[in-house]
Amino acid sequence: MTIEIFIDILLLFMLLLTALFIQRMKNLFSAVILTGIFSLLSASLFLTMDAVDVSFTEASVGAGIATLLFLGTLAQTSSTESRPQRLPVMALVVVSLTGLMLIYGISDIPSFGDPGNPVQTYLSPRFIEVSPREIGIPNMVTSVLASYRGYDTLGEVTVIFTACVGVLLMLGRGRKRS
Amino acid sequence: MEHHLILRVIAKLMIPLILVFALYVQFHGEYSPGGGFQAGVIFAAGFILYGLIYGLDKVRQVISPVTIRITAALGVLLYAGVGIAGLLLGGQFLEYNVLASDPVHGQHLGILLIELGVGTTVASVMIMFFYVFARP
Amino acid sequence: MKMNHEISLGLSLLTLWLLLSGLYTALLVSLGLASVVLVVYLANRMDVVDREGHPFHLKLMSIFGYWAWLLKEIVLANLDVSRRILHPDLPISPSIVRIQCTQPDDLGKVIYANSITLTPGTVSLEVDERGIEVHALSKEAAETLKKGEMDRRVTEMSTL
Amino acid sequence: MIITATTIAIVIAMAIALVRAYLGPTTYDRILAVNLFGTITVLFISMFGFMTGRPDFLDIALVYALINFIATIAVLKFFEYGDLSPGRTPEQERDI
Amino acid sequence: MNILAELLAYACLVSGAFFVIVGAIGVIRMPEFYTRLHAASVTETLGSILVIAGLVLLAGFSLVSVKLLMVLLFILFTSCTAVHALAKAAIHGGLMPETDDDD
Repeated sequence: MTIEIFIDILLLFMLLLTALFIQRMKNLFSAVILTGIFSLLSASLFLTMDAVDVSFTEASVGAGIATLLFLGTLAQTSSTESRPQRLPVMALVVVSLTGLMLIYGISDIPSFGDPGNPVQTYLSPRFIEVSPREIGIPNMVTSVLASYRGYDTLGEVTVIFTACVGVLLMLGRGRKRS
Repeated sequence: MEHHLILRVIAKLMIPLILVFALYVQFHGEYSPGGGFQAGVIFAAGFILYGLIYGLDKVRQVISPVTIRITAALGVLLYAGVGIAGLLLGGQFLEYNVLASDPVHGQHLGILLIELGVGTTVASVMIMFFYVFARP
Repeated sequence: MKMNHEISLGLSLLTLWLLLSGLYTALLVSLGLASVVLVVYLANRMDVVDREGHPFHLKLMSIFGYWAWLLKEIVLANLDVSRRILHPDLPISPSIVRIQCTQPDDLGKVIYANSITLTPGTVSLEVDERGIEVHALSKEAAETLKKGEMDRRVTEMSTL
Repeated sequence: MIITATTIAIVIAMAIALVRAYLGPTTYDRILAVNLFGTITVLFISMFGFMTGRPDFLDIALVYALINFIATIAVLKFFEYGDLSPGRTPEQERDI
Repeated sequence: MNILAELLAYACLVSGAFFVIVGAIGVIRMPEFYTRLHAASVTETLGSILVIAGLVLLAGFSLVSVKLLMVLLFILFTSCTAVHALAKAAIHGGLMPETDDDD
């Protein structure tokens, strides 16, 4: 299985490089184009980590609509990055502090695939053991999302619907001609 | 759009395939990766392709913005309605076991219906986003 | 005439569903039927069900014959382009040529233009009534295209 | 063994395409690189599914193969009209 | 499995990987945008044809093979459309191809 880890590392490295490229791009149009590569890479990474459903979502959203929404936004604004008025020192401090705190937080998170992880010791075995009998469908991700955590998913759908309402309220009316 | 001959013809070929594939993803969420959310986005992608090539006016004739608003709400209502149906049939909110005589069948039916609700809402919202963002 | 296209589109979409699904329970097959009906209805509203969108008027056998010939051309062109890529001197001589196309309808022109693009070494830039504008990687690729064998084969296939 | 080697070769091809995406120089070169990257990703997903013995990954490959070109067409429209809606009319200024 | 089919499959995979990489190298080596299009189509045609053919031979006669063939068909259909759209966008955007002659 070492070879899969090797591929994982290669993909993650490319993901990092792409993120740096995107950050360096002054032309926002090029940055949008490069997010396409970022999306493709993250889908591949999710796949190598066996998260097929997440990968599927990333694939459909990344290829289907993300680039389009970015382009639509660019069409309504400008496509080059404007220079900041002054050096944003305060923002840099805040971002660095938050980053440090997050990195500190990571040290407590169980590592990927750790069998001693609380989720792996009682929750997952229960789903794996009981869900075929209780729900009886092969894809366990669907049974967790749609049945055990149906409230969550209802909340997510409501969020999407609310986003639609918000976008309509902001951009839905015909714009005045200038 | 006479000068986009190739795009026009290829779009005619591809759009029905994309739509059928989206519905396949929608209804096979229980067996293979996928489900309502992914299906909704792919379904919307079919419409977006049509809108890009044939123009916004044409796609608005196929599905009018008013219809889109109604279907977006209908999806959420379908989801919540399944929950309410569970309440009325003597279970708890979003309990699917009581939807049919056999609990496993009830679960199947419930999951199928709520995935349909998710798919409807997501597809409508994505098409709506396209309508809003594609305008000058 | 339109009815024929709808039925044929529906049948091919149903075949696609069955091949994708691989599960033949009553529920899934009926859902598949419902999906196909919905898609045909939508495609009809979009006005994409016609001779171009669903070309069942082409002779099935001649399509496969053409594909076999095209595959051979693609392999040859690929070998040529790969040789040029790996050659240390990069022996390319790009040019733009306009070639005639003799196809009677739009669909034939599209098949021709896409075949040109599929063959490495040539990319179709613009298709209009005067012909197809092609960007060629090398003089040889342009010459091969000018001889017009591909044109003849596509025309043969798209006229009954 | 050979499947693994092929998969790694495909990942290396991804890296090479990434270089072109970064170098540019024009935006079209970047789009071309993204397009190429997409095709290579489809191949990678199919290969990886075989490598790990899970051919149900193919659905993801199908998604990419079906809808990855929409972005390119959107870019074409963007360059032609400056926005995503061809053939705009004053009528479109109305409420959505 | 038939040993001959397996050998053929491996041959397809190896040569497919070769052409995928050659196409990518071409995209790096070619001097300008329009010539890079040709290099990219090496990956998109022969590279993917050979890789998918190898996988089909390994999968044998099953629904997996059918899906693989669908993937290949859609790649071929959409990639040539995308390449055409891209070339057209470039012409439209005013990027003129360099040519050796002016006819």
